[in-house]
Amino acid sequence: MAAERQQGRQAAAAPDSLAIELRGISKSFGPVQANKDISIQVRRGSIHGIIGENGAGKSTLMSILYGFYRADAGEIYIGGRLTPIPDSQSAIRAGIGMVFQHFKLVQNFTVLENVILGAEEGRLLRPSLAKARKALADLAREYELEVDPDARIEDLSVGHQQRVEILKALYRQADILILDEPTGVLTPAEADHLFRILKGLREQGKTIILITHKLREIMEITDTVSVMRRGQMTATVQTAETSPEELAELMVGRKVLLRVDKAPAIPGRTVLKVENLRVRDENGVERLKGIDLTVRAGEILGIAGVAGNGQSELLEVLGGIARGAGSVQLNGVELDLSGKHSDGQSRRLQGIAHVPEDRQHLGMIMDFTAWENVAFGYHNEPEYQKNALLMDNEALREDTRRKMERFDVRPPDCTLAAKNFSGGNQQKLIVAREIERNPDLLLIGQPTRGVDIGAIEFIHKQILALRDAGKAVLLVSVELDEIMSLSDRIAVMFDGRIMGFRDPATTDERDLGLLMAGVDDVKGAA
Amino acid sequence: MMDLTTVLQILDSTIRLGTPLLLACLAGLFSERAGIFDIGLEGKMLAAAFLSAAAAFVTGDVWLGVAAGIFAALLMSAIHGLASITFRGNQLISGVAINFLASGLTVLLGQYWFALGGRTPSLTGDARFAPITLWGAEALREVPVIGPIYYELISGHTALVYVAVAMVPLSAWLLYRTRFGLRLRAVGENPAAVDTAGVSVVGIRFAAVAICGVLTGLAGAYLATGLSAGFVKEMTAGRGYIALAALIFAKWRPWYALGATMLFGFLEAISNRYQNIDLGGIVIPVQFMQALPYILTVVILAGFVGKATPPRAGGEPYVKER
Amino acid sequence: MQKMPPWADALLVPLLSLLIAFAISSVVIFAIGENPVEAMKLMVTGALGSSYGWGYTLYYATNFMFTGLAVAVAFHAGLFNIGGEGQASLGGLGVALVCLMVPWPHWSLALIGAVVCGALFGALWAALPAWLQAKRGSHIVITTIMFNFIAASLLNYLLVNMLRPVGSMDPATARFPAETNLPGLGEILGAVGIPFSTSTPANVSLFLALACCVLVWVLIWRTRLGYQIRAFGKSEKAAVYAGIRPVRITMYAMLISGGLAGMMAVNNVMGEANRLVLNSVEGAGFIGIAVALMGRSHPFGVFLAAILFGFLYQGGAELALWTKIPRELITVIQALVILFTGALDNMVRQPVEWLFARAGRGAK
Amino acid sequence: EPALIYDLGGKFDKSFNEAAFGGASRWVTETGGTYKELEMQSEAQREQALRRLAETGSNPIVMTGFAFGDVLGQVAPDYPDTKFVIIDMVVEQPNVKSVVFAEEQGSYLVGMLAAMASKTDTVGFIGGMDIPLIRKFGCGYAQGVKAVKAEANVILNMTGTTPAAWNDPVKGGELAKSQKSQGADVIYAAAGGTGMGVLQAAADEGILSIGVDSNQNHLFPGKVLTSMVKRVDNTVFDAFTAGEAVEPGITMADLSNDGVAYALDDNNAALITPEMKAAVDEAAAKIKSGEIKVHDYMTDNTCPAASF
Ligand SMILES: Nc1ncnc2c1ncn2[C@@H]1O[C@H](COP(=O)(O)OP(=O)(O)OP(=O)(O)O)[C@@H](O)[C@H]1O
Ligand SMILES: Nc1ncnc2c1ncn2[C@@H]1O[C@H](COP(=O)(O)OP(=O)(O)OP(=O)(O)O)[C@@H](O)[C@H]1O
Ligand SMILES: [Mg+2]
Ligand SMILES: [Mg+2]
Repeated sequence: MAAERQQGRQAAAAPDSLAIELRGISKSFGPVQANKDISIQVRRGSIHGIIGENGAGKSTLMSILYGFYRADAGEIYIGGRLTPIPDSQSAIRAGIGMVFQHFKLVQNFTVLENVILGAEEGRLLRPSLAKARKALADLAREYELEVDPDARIEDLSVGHQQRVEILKALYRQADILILDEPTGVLTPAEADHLFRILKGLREQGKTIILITHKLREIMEITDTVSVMRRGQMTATVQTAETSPEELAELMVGRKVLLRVDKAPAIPGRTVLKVENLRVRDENGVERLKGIDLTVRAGEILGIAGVAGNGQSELLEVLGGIARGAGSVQLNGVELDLSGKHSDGQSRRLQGIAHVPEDRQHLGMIMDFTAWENVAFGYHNEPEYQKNALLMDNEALREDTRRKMERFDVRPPDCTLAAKNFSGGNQQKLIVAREIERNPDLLLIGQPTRGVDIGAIEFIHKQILALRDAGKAVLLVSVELDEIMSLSDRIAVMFDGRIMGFRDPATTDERDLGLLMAGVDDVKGAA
Repeated sequence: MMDLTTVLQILDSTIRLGTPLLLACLAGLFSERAGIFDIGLEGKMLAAAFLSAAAAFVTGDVWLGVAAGIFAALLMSAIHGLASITFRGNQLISGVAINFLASGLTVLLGQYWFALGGRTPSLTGDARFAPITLWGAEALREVPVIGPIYYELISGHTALVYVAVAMVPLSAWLLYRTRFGLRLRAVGENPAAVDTAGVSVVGIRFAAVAICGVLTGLAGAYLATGLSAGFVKEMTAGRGYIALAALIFAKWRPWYALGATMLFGFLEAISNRYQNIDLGGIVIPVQFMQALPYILTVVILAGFVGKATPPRAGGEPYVKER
Repeated sequence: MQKMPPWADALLVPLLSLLIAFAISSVVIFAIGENPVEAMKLMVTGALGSSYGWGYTLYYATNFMFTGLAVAVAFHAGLFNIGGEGQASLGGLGVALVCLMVPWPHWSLALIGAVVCGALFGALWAALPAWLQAKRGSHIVITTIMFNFIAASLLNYLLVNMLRPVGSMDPATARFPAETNLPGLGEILGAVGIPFSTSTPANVSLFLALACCVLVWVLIWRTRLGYQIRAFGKSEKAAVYAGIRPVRITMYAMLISGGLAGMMAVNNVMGEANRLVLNSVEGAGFIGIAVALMGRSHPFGVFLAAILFGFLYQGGAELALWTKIPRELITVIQALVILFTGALDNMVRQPVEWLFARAGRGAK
Repeated sequence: EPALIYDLGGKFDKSFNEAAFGGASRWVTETGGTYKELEMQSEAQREQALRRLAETGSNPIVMTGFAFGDVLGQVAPDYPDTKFVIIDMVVEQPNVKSVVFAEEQGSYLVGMLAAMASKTDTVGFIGGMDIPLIRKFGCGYAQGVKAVKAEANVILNMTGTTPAAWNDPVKGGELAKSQKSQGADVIYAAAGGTGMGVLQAAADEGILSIGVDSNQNHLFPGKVLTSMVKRVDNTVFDAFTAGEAVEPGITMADLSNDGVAYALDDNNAALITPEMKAAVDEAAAKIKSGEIKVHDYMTDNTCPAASF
């Protein structure tokens, strides 16, 4: 096995060349064991990748290293010396810096204030600010990390905010830099820029730990890569000696299915017709800048793109959660996008079902029971009413039992609170609720995020079955594999626009990747 | 319409009545800027007023009274901190509980110690604050206009009034010019940022709650030993809530707090002095004047005039692990 | 899987909190030189030892049921309504107006009129804070506090300047006509042959309050509106996804909450005082918070907690009468109950959860 | 066993309610008896308090303050065997004794003293709750002032319109300071517990004050000109002594039966010159004889000497 091979070699390396060594780290959050007896070694001056599915425990492990969480058990060695890290202060002192998945910046402070926070010189601010201003200028020159030191964080783009986080770490003279999914929010160009910076840092002798889901990035920039699955470290390998296929297998625990078996689509009449759809967020920033698309009966339109390019907003405005401008027709009937009928209720009545991207916060109420969640959004349906006033809870429970059985939701107890089901089973419950309604149009976002392989196959089959029953499906996913294998047509979104449509049979990942980066092969730059 | 003496009289009264509001408002400012909502200002003030009067009476020394008042308010702050920081409870509920606790305990203990139905005996001599005549006030008194203003309005208040006014620049300096202030403001906006920067969120929040205790302690002590001479049941009479209103009115800023509390002090001074105000035909009832601070605050809250944004992490306990 | 069985959450934890609150109260009683056991005995006999005591206990409990339900309904919608005090006083205004202005032929009709009018006034007083919360994001806790004070000033003005009968010195309305006097609990029970003191203020409103407990239960757990209120209270974002309109639910929940608080006036203004006096609510709006917290926002819990607080109130009055312990002891107990069942809930809960977790592991 | 209920100002208001407490205490020391007492915390408790005492067999039940009038009218018929005594209000029931005072007469006398003691010819009056009863005090006072100095200025203020006005010393102090700035150098406080703030502020500001109900001269010796004493203590003492045999009906306590008086003791002896005393005593004699008629505001809600 690759894992054993690697471990043998690493143990032989001289201990002084190790920047970090973790031994037997375990951590539980209540009933969830996020890390189980994890050991890992990171060489000084290397870029070390960590990959793993959602919820595998990557962030937890790194947060323990940074002193944000305390491990239940285990030891941390920095530079070969046993270093207890009970809090972030100790981590900083040990030369560790971390850029979190969700940035830890004070929104209405300036860049400078954010940088000095916790690393001030003396009790007064003035000297600290002056010193930091100079230091930032130096760092900017050295690493191409320009930001306006007096800008407020809330006025900066995500990419710039990330620079501030890196600057924070460098200002504290971090030798070891941890980045948790830094590219999830970046455009490919920004990501390339980041990688240049990281390589520069490596040349300076700094050690970098990079968490990511993207195998391409791992292959491109890391020296070593560790794979986590379900709270455990499954392997550590040299990047040069592995392949994406091997990594995928290590991540998921078995061979990954590459394609879904599906019959060719038989598209019928146009179900959804979107013209010049525009959406602004609450800050007035335009998130959708004129979307045109159609989805026909019996077809799956897949929307690909880097997260944050407007896919969420598209689903939300079609699902009635957000308001927008432009024209959307369902079966030839104009939808109300900003008036009295632009809500989830009206959409459901019109025949749109919606599996949201964020199932825990949008799709269900964690404290509600399974049967209450099956009514969620459909609580006004006549079949769930006993009379004009009361709901028919018994009918609802019966219906839920049926759905749970059909979708193999485990445990099949409809009185259990949603939070007591695992992520995959929660998702099955939601998919059951929405698909069983037999909608004309299914909106489905990240259908298999954090869901195990078995459930992925099942959910994919259900989506295809709906398509084959002559319904229209709009699928949003950041997983290109999923998009490629399910869609009958692919639209790529970038910066609130659709860069182009592709036929999955004739396109490839490189082509889609360019579109996702905002580069159009045919027309040139967007 | 009004002559200078009347105006000065009302402004003088404004300063006296605005002072407890100012102290309490700054107290709330420190707490809420650190992300701890505090609707228990009223209770802390009340507890402080009681214990300061009791201690001042027993020892005969007003400064010992002030110390005791601060101690009482700190005790209440400790409960609030324990509930809302350590045990991550609901800060609003904790505040409500503190208000009731103070309201009940002051009378219970007061009755037990002094058997005067919850009030303390009247304070005399050194057991209460005497007005301070500022340097040169007597000499300047006869100078027209500035003389009376200096003598009546600026000079002749008790020590805590000057302490309260001095607290405004001090608070502004502390919040905006020091390391502690930076961290405190950050903790109210995004505690995770402070935590990951290697600073203890719990430590900063407790410090803020303690400052809040000291300031409400001063406010309560001023009520019992400066503004009046002894403790009377429920003597705060809603001032804690007015201070809270002033805090919103001031948008959580120290200098604005001075303005807001003095405005509300002015309204109280007016309604003390005039039962009804006749504005050329329209009679404004005193009850309207009394409700005006609350009405103004609702208007501000509604965001029709100068929207007030509270600290972002305010009211939320800082929870790392579920 | 579960951290703790539901019964522990619903019963054990509040009971423990209550126990701690009482233990500390006993220390306080002891500290002020009285005997806690004697005090407790006195409270029990005074509040529960006679039908007279029960009458007052139930009278107070009726008030607290209304305000407790009011707070509970708002809680379910994720809203903290501190405005029960103001809403109940406005309810009093509504009841007073309807009793004084309409020549009612019989108490039963007057009762209906008073219920409608009291609830309407209470709901109206909750409507503006609700609207500001829903539409403008103004924090409802602060606005309802402000509205309590505004209500006090408003009532003050009306009672002093408009409603006070000519020649009267106290700021109170005239007595309501005799036709509006509600039958007391003594009369009602007497009619069915149960002897009960007729000189207590407990009256037919008690049954109204009980009916409200049942109705609120049905509303919250059996109706679509209740479903939507609960969903909205758990997660506003998810509610929007489900097509539940935040503005509408906020308004409905607060109108119902304010209406319940306003209905309290049927008991104290119409049933007891027969006129509207200043500060007729006497803090019942705030006790509603303690009652709702204690009762875990469940109508049955609210019912039990209201009886408990009714007992505390009547017992406390007796204590003040027969001993040197001031009535404010009740305020202290109330504060401690709010503190331990509300703000310090985790302090009680965590050890219990830990014990259950250990027991669970031991069983395996 | 007799019982006593104090009004919202509280037992220790150093004024009206405390006078009643004084009477009860005197009765206890003289007879060795026991009595029950209750303090009102809010308007709404009055009825329960009355009923509870009646239920437990207290007799007679004495209550201080007009605010009990309405409730007593309801409760008294339910307990025909219990005797009730109400001070400051008339309740016409067969088992109720109502005691009212001629406050205008006492106020007239202290008004004369105030006018004589004033150097600025401006004197003040601070009332508690703005009700006819308190205006009666103010009106008598103003008449007394004008009787000595017809051109003197009388500043009249009321503390509030609700019972809270009986217990707001801070506001009392503020009003006193305001009256001082308007030139007043003697201020008469008829405001229950609020009066404490007035007396305190007057002492602080170096002007004179006049107490009310109880003899308040000792509170700030040498700073309180005199007190308008209402012998509430006697009323309570008499009622307690009579016990269940209290005579129902209306009793008027005035100068002639020493129901009201101005206070003279060691604490204010230096402030009252012999001439002042002579003038006042003469006026008192004339009032008793009917030669001087002090107008009672409550008879027609008007005042010849002041406008409210
Ligand atoms: N603060 C927390 N409290 C409770 N449970 C948590 C907490 N943080 C993480 N978890 C749980 O721990 C497990 C591991 O989470 P973690 O964030 O480390 O995963 P991850 O590998 O970083 O996933 P992702 O790729 O989605 O970022 C998950 O089941 C998660 O729900
Ligand atoms: N907040 C919680 N409260 C109670 N139980 C929980 C909670 N979160 C998770 N669990 C329990 O822990 C178990 C593991 O949950 P988790 O989400 O990590 O599952 P999983 O292994 O990721 O499964 P899946 O692949 O289906 O997502 C679940 O069976 C669930 O019952
Ligand atoms: Mg993560
Ligand atoms: Mg999972």
